[in-house]
Amino acid sequence: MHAQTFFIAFFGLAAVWFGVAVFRTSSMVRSALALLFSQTAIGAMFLAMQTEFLGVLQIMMMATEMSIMAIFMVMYMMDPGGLGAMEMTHQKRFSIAAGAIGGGAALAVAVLTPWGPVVAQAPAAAQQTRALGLELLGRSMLVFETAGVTILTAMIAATAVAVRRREGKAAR
Amino acid sequence: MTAALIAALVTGAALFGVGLYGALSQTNLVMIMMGVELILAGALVNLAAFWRFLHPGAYAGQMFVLIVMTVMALEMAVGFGVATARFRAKGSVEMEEAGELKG
Amino acid sequence: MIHGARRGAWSGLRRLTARAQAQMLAAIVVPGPEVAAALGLDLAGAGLLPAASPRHASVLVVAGALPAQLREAAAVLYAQMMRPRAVMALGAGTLAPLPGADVVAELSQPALLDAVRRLRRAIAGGAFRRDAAGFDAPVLRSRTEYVCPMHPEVVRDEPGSCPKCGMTLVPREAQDEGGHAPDAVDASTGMEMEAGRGGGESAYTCPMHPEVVRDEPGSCPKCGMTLVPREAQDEGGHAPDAVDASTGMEMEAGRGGGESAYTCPMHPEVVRDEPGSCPKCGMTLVPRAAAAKDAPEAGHAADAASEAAGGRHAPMDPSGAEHSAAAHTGMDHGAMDHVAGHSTFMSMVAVTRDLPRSPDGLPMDWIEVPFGPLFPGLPGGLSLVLTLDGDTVAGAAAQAPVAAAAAAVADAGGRGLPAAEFARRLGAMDPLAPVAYRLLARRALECAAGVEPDSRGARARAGAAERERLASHLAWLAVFLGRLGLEVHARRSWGLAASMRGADAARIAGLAAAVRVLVRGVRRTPLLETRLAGIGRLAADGRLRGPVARAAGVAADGRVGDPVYGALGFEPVTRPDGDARARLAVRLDEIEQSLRLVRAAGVLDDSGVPGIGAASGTGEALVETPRGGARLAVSVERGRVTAARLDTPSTVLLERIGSLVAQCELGDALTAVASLDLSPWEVVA
Amino acid sequence: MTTVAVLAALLAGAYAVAVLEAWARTGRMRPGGPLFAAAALIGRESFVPRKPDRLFFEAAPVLLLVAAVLAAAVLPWAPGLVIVDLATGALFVNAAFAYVLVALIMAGWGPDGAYAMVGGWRFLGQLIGYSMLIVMPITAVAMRAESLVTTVIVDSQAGVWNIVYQPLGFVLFFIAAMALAFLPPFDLPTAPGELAGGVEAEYAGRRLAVLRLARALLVVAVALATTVFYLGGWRGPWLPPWAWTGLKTLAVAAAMFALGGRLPRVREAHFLAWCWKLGIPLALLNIFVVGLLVLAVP
Repeated sequence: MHAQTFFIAFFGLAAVWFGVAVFRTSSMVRSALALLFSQTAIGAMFLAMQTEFLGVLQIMMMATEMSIMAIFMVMYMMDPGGLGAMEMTHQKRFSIAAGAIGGGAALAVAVLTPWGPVVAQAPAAAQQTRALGLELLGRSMLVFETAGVTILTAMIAATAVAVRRREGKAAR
Repeated sequence: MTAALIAALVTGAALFGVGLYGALSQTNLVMIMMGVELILAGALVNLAAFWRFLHPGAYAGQMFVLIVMTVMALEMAVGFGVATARFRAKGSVEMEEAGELKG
Repeated sequence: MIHGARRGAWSGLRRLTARAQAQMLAAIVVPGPEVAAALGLDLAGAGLLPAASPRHASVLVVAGALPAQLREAAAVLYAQMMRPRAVMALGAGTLAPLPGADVVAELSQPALLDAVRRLRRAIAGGAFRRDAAGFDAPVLRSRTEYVCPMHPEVVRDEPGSCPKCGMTLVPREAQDEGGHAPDAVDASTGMEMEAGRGGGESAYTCPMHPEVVRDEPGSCPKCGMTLVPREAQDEGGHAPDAVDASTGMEMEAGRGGGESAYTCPMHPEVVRDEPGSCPKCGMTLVPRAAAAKDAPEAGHAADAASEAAGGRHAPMDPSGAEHSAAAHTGMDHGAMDHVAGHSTFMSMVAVTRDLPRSPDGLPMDWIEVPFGPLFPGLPGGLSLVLTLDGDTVAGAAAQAPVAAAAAAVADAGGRGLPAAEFARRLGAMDPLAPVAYRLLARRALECAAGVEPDSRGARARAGAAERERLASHLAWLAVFLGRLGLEVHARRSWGLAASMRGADAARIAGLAAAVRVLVRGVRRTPLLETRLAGIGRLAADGRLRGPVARAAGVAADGRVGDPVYGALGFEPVTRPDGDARARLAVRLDEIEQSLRLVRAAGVLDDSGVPGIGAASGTGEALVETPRGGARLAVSVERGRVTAARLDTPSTVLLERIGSLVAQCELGDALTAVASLDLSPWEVVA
Repeated sequence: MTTVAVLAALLAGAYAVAVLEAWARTGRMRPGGPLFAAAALIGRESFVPRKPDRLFFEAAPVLLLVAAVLAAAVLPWAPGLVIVDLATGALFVNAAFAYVLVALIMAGWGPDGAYAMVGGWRFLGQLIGYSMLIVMPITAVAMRAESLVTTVIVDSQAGVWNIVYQPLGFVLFFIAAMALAFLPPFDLPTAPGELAGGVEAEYAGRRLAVLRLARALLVVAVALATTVFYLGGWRGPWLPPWAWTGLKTLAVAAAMFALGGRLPRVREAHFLAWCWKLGIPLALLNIFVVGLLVLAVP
């Protein structure tokens, strides 16, 4: 069981390290891929926590998601290669303070709360997948369907916002 | 065993802090979205840890993780939709230049 | 022993890899595979593997004599190849600046086979050398030159200020000669050259304020950005970004002096599109160029920065600092007052405002990507520079640096050329269609001299012209299918095209079955029609000729009305659509038609010098070359050609490329260009 | 021991795939070709462009290699002959394949060259097309097996192979798998004759050797996945199970190469349109039909 703690901590550190790297590099593609590897490390943490389905899902989804993010960064940023080492931050002191306070508060809660007894054994992976499937199509079906419909709506809405307006209706 | 839970929660807290810093400090819409993604990732880690170490019998916990992943995807879709529209209209997704969006 | 050996001592492993390399010869052909095929060389048949990029090639095959411009491009290509590398010269004359050929042979398939054998031995035994020398050529050397960001025509060798607007000149890397390639990315294929050649001068400049140039790293006194090495900016690739500023500027400069922005002499941040008065001080606004002359020189930049840091609107140098000036204009909207004193902030609105907008409304970084003159997949000698907006082509500049038509006919030298010499020159002009041009010269001279051609000779010459059309169309088909990734058909097409050279009627009859199988195979290729439909649409007009016009529904064919062809039973082939699909269909039909015509002619002969004696007069002739009708008008005095005017089909096609590829996806654009079957050699410059 | 055996099988498969690919490109079958090619590449100069993103440039071929091997790691060659028999194997294959995209984007961005960059981003566009057609047919396969475990999926085809049970899903998956491995006619990111090799354009020498090896392994992985999901995996008479898997995998790879050499390279816009307007509805139909079959035929 020490191995589990070790791997959780290891991948956790990796996730945070890559997370910090996101805002420390000036190359946008590096930034997006750092976020990807941060999310991949989180997926690996899931695997270390024996939530196999979620871990693999996280690893899969984020690869595509962050790559798409990378291309949008390259499209919409002035200096995606980071050659100019542009300053792209504002209200830095306030942000650091907010980040530190927010993170510190969460940390305090994490450390100080008496979490009670911890369950040693997780269900087997195959059993989990099966149970999650039953949950999805049973008790949580409404939530699941709502999420599905919401993402469809968001896709349509985002596309509608992004496509060019017709001539004549163009705002500017 | 509790150490594993704490390790996961500490990671979650750190990701939240980094994400919050990023979301507040960046001037570019896409970079802000990255910060938000990190905040949500922190939430993911916590949810998964709670499920695994406290209530491995309650699959609603895993369900919750799925929902947060959906929200991340949603945020991306809507964010890029807005970014594209802004970029088309103004040629910029910089927050400093979105002054007219203020109330 | 080869010139391009890799540095290092021999060892067992190296002996092994040298032997393997001798087996895996990936070749890149100069000027191009279609020229090699026209010369009767089947490279794949000789065991040379195709190489997609010079990085993956180990042999540079030079087929035929190269004009000087192509030799330079070939030297660049050679520098891009990885060592061990070799040069194989087939019937080539001078090679400089390329290093000497490692294997020399004649222009024929047996000689090529033998040359490949010799090359394998040379590589197996000489791939490594302890004292291998580097390769250097003037074309690879670069120097720093200084240009005005606003007036690109101002180029100086030393730093200074622009005589037109007073701006400080900015350095850029240039080739030592010619100055085609402004940066380290070379013009021929867009790849970077060999590392480790003399590094350019490293000046540091601000990505946003090109007028700021320092010798050392640091930050920009105007906006606080970290200065970047100037070299980095000039490169392709990532640099699209850093180029932002410079590209934007270049575009603007390209638009010429017609740009009418008005600014206040006292408040440079006030910029208007129309004349008027300054809202701050009421002064009349002046055109910006005029304001620039009165503005303080760039040397004041440091003061400006300190004042800006103090939170006041600084009198920035308005000429170069247009972006910053515009940024301030943006700030006047009022909502962003809190950033007014923030000297590090760069307005993206301002930076992107002056970028040209693509029709999709998303102003992206535009990068210029060179394709050619030796790009695999385009005709060798065609130099195409595409401005890419994402993967959409925003603009194109096509040139034919090897265009030889004007030189071939213009050199009348006062005394004129002997008729035979004139015909020889015209035939040597275009390696892709020597027979047609020799025939053209002959017809024009005969017309001028009033000689009636004998009908049997004319028939034989028509047969030879059809054989050439067959070979040319097959070679085009090979290039085109290769571009589309249809390797199987392309390979067969290359072999057939090469074997057409010098073939007599019986041999062609023997090949006819294989050609028909190929044509049928291409016609039956699934999805090919869908793939090509709508690409490269050109409407027919009076100037288009040849297969391109016939694919647009116009029976523009020099063979129509020719009694010789009439006797052979010729009917022109047309298709209505005018796109790449129609061009493919027309050429496939013409391949079959030429087979029929060759059989009908029975005998092929393009020899014989026009015997016009000491005749005088003027004559004009039209010959349908594989690319369309070429027209030649000559004046002959006492058997010598004193004046000639040549009009070739590719000249028109070259002009059309720009409009043809605008707003196409990159792959479609290249397909459209390839579908034209343009011969850069016959372009009349 | 199992791991070593599977890795050896993968390498052997990559070798055979390289022979097949050379056959498709040059029309000649040279059994020793890949050995020569590898030895030649290792002896040639390698090269780092002048202003690279060095990290990406060096890491991309390795990441591609890792992605291909990871995908193959959960696919069984025979009962028990699998590196990890994950409970979510079918999903994990997807996850590993997703990193092919990341590797190509890195390879495209890394060398600081226009051709490579266009090639890398093109693959992202290609992914938008094919990714759904990888996931949705696998969903139908998992529905029939009532499991995501790859060995269970093979066992579920004891009676009828999936290629017969859900031919529509097979066709969609086959096409998407070709696009995933950027085989012709979906070789938009490399596109010889168009982008001068695209993402491969700036790689040379030993780096190119790694990239080519990774690509060959990727082809093996997608062919193996097709075998496991649709062709009954190791099932077959007379021969030992691993031999059946190997044969079927090579047959799938050969079919991909043969098909690729006879089709023109797709246009990106066409590919996207086909995938979304035709492929995804068909994939949904496939899921629906398989669902009915699963319910109707117990």
